[in-house]
Amino acid sequence: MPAPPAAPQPLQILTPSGDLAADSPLPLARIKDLYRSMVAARAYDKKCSAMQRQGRLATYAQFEGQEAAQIGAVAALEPRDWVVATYRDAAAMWFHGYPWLNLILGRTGDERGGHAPAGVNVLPPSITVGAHMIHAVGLGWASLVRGDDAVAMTFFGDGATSEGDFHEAMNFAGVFRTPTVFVCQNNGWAISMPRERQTASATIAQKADAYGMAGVLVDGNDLLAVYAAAHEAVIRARAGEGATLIEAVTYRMGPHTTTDDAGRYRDADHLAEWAARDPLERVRRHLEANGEWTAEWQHGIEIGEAETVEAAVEEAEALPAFDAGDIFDGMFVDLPVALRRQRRAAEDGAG
Amino acid sequence: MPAPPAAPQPLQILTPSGDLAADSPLPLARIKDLYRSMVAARAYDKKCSAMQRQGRLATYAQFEGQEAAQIGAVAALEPRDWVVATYRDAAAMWFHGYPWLNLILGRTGDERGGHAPAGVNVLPPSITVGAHMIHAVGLGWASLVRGDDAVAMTFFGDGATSEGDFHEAMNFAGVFRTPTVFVCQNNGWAISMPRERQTASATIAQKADAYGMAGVLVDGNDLLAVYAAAHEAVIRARAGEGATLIEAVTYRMGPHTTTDDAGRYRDADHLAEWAARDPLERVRRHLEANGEWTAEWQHGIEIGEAETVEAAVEEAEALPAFDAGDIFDGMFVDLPVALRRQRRAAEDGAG
Amino acid sequence: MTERNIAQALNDALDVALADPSVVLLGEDVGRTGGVFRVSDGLQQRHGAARVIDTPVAESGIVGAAFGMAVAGLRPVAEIQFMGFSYPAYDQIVSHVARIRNRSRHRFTAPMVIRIPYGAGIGAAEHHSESTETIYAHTPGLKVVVPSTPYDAKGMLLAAVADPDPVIFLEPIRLYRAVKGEVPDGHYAVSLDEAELVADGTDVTLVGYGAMMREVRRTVEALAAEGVSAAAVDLRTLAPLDLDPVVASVERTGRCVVVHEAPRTGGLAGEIVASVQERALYSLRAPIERVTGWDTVVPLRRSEHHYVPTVERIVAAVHRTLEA
Amino acid sequence: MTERNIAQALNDALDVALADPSVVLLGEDVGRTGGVFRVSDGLQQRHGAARVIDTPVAESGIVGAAFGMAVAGLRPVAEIQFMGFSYPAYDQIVSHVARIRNRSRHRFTAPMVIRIPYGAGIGAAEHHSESTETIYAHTPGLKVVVPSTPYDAKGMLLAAVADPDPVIFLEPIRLYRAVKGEVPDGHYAVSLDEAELVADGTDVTLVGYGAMMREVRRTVEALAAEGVSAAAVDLRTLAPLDLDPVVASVERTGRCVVVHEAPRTGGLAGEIVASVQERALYSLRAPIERVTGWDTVVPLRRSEHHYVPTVERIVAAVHRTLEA
Ligand SMILES: Cc1ncc(C[n+]2csc(CCOP(=O)(O)OP(=O)(O)O)c2C)c(N)n1
Ligand SMILES: Cc1ncc(C[n+]2csc(CCOP(=O)(O)OP(=O)(O)O)c2C)c(N)n1
Ligand SMILES: [Mg+2]
Ligand SMILES: [Mg+2]
Repeated sequence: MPAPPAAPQPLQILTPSGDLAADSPLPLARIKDLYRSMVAARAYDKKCSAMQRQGRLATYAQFEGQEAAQIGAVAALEPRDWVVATYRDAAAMWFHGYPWLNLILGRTGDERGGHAPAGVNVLPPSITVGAHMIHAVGLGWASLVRGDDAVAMTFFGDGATSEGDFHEAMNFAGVFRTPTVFVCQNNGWAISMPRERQTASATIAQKADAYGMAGVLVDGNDLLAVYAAAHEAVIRARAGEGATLIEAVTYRMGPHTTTDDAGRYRDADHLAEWAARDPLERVRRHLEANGEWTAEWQHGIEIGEAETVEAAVEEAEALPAFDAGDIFDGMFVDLPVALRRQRRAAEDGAG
Repeated sequence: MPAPPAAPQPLQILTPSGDLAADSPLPLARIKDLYRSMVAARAYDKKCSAMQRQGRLATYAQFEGQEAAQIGAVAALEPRDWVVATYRDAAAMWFHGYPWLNLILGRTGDERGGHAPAGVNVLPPSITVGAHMIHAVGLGWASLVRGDDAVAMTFFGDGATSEGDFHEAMNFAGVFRTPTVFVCQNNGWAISMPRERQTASATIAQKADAYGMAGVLVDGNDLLAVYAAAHEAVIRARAGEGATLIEAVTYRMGPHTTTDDAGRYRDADHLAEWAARDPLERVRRHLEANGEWTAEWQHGIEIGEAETVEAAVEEAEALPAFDAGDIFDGMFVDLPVALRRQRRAAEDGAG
Repeated sequence: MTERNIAQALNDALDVALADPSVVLLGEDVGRTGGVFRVSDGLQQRHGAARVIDTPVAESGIVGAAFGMAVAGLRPVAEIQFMGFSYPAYDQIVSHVARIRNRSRHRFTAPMVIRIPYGAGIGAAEHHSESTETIYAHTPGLKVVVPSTPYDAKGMLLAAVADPDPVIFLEPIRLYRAVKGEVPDGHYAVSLDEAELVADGTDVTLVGYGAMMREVRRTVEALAAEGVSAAAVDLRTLAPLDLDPVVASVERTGRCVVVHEAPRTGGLAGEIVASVQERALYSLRAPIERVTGWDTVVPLRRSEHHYVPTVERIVAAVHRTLEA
Repeated sequence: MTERNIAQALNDALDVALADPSVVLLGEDVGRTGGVFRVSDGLQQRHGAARVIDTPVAESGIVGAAFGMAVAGLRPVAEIQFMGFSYPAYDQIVSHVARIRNRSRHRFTAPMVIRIPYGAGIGAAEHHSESTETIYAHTPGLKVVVPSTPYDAKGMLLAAVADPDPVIFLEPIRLYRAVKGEVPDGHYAVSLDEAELVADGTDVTLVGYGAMMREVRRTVEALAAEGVSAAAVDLRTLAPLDLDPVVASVERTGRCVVVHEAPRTGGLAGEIVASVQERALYSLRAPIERVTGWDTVVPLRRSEHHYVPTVERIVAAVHRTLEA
């Protein structure tokens, strides 16, 4: 099978060595803030991996390497906007206001993790691959119906672009010009399936063309490039100019999840290559070069963020588990008679 | 909403006035044969519309105007190839060997219509929109597994391109380079939905690009252009070079089906415009200009083909309807015990 | 009050519902041409193309987009053209629409209606005659309802739109224009969790819903003519099931026949029989009979009559219970 | 004979099946990495990437392509990673796979297997614990089977591959590695239309299938310890259902408890109860009891134990039938 045509170069603003290849879309202070958020996200990711090894969490899907793609994109949103993301997008969700507590609860296997605080417009993470993108289309569409200007941003992987629902979501967004920002994190893999075997198109970004939509290819490990692309997409969406597909080219540094053994299907070569493009390190270099970074500061934020995560873990683990009856209470606003009977039976250990 | 970018000009070989705009891909004798087939198909179409009005058929979906798109494409196939088509593609199916009898039986509401004769590689028409294209991918894929060279050609409408299954079929065909020819008859409408509201992409042909596949835009009312595009696609498929998407731009001259009232959603303006591009008339002119057409010959084939259709109608209507027990017999190769019990009850009018 | 058939009653219900600016209708051909059954006739003209929306041909997209709208606080009413075309949307319905309330423990909800014409009997093409309500009734988190009269059609549709949880609203194709009745103008609601005893009797209890209610009602008459006194219950809501009137009646009659046109195996009649025997076994004087579609594909036009339950088949089943 | 667990028995069955060049395996991650449960471990290496095929993430595409292959005369075995991910393929399965034989009156057929790991109990994420076999068992034209032992797993999978009609082959996730047994090497087949009486007894008849058979077998032991003699039937095939051994046993015991982890309403227990009372009403000394999952979403890891039927719940139900 011949190789697909060579893909065009993704948009890059911050080079791996921390230099600006183009004007920065953000002031240094904001970049520093976002850097701190990426450090926080990585602390969470590491904590969850460790907890999973200790049997305190169910399966966990690491996002190491994808912090810039997630936080850079969400940084372009306002609180009234929506985030609709997946199991691997904890950084995106958290940055838009979904507490670590909720994320951890979800990972311990507790439905209460799905209850975002009031005012936080983040849906619980999508576990099914593909189905959630159209939800973001509907959320954005509601803005059109009501005449407000909230935008919906949805995150998904390269694998998700193969599902029929991706197509229907993109097509609806194109036809109805909904204020939707599609962020595909092409991290090279869908479990054991490499990106080249997922679709024969040279890039995912070019798929936008099939829907009369703008498509942008960006270096997903470049916080500033991701932000710039997302910012433009959000502005267009808010202005009624419709949706955008952003392909953020990145890499899944870990296995698919903590139960996956990536050694079965990929060799470690790529890892070193991608480690050199680490999304945090290049921002760190940029900050350092601009006199905004010291080792003590780094040490301080790492400890501070780890403590915040730790506190959330403690709170999650202290929460008493559901009683039998509680599993019924999320089903309807009012339990119908038949379910009330079942609830009673469950409490009594009967039926 | 701004209009989508202007679509490129479709490939045309035979102009509406019957002149050649490029070399003909076919000898005159073959064109004459294909013309006769288009006349036959139109005779069938008219007969079915009449029968439906008389209450002798269930709903019927006319294909008037689309004869060239269907017969031109199938003309590029060999008998060992597959045709996987829809409710509106009787001309394509028949031309590949599916008898009028079967098509009429299907339309009277008789399952036996689905039983193509042995050796005829045509699936029963797809009634669901979208699901059947991936079947053609699987049929072609089987050739790859077995190392033979049968190709599968699938027909579908502009509306069908919105279904998720279109996307999955195109993507699989792209990734696995299956010998599949996708023929989209863009007839301007999906029931009441005009093509411009079905997708925001300028053409359907360009959607091929999203799958690393070749896409071709042709004048679907031009028998020779459709043939040429299909012929090339079949050659590529047989040579292991993968699938092609052909968009044949045509027009649905009738309502969606005999129960639809197109006057509710479109005005008649376009009809006159498209009548001037009639796919039969331009071939007729071409034949006449080349001394291959006379009014008597036309009269003769019209009568002959109408008689053939008539004979099939008579045979279909003479077939005794199913007994109660017969409705079970298509379900499994051997009826399981539970179904044998039900069959007996049905015969006895019990249960 | 206006005399309306079911299609007209539904059209009226949608028109009344659209007075609320958060209600939107979406689906294939629902707008410009008013839907294949004309149930939304005139509504796009009246309420605008932004709220009565013609969509591309993509059922999963329709349901998924409606879901997003509902989460955002709108009250979408999505139409699927025929039950057989709801299957491409199955994942959206069962994995997302039915679950968002539980997944978010009430933080997000999907107050939406999915209207689905269902059932056989009009000699339609394959996939146009499905009666697979079980697949939705078996899905925790969904309400599944089906009216059989114009009055219920309008009142239940308005209740469905107002319901804070998702409702699968089945419409009996065969009865759209076959049943007429007085329908109040303006707004009213019919409860979505109560079955209705539509005939009282002492010898046998008939249970049905939707399109089959016509056969059930006719069976009551046919039995009366031969001196058999039949009670009949219109379930109206299939999930959650209200079997109280059925059980109460069976305790009196000791005999029961459950009717649906869905395939036998795994159909809701099984559920009903199991629940009734749980609650009234000692009242039963004969096995509960089921009169249903067969475990076959719904036959096409020429053979459909071999499949759909008829008054004759129901009467025969009643006779079996009387003779047992 | 080799001692194997269920996952190993299935792996062996697929290896044996692949000796036939018309058999192909396809699905997400089935090849290179041997499937998320390693059921196809080593098979791509042994039989090549053209016949053990890693596909894009697209369930409808997997089933639809397998369907096309089957119509062309191959014998595809498609894998869906978890039952919750079979829903995007629902339309392909019910509208096409199940129907092509009838639609073409035997001219075209779909001799294919769809392997689907199912069931709760491993504390997985949402959608990974589904037990919605009803939606397939309710679909005319499908066979639906589920083994509970390594011996049956291999023999039934080989029978499914050889079957001229499509088979939904459910694999109990919880038992993949939990049950071991002697499994013959090479080819053998276990019938796809016979339930098996796995314990005989005189006081009560337990009916179960798949993962729940572990609880059922343990219940038989627990009851024996308290002097209650329980019979137990492993249905093995859910469509078509073979209830002969159940009816024969109930005629003796007069009591019956049906167990499944699927949600209660519309679950197959209803079907089984309805059929048993049709055939053995006068033998019943107590209402038939159902012990099932609840009408809720399967809870996540921390609360799953409140949902899945336990030996205690089954024993309690048996006591109710004994005291009735
Ligand atoms: C509908 C569905 N099919 C299959 C799965 C199993 N599955 C979970 S993640 C995954 C791969 C997704 O890859 P991608 O979209 O690239 O996201 P990534 O995991 O790389 O972030 C698969 C197949 C699923 N969760 N949902
Ligand atoms: C899955 C599905 N959804 C909806 C329908 C109802 N329907 C039948 S034809 C049609 C329009 C199809 O338009 P197009 O694909 O352009 O084909 P055309 O009818 O123009 O030939 C629709 C929506 C269907 N048959 N199947
Ligand atoms: Mg990925
Ligand atoms: Mg069309």
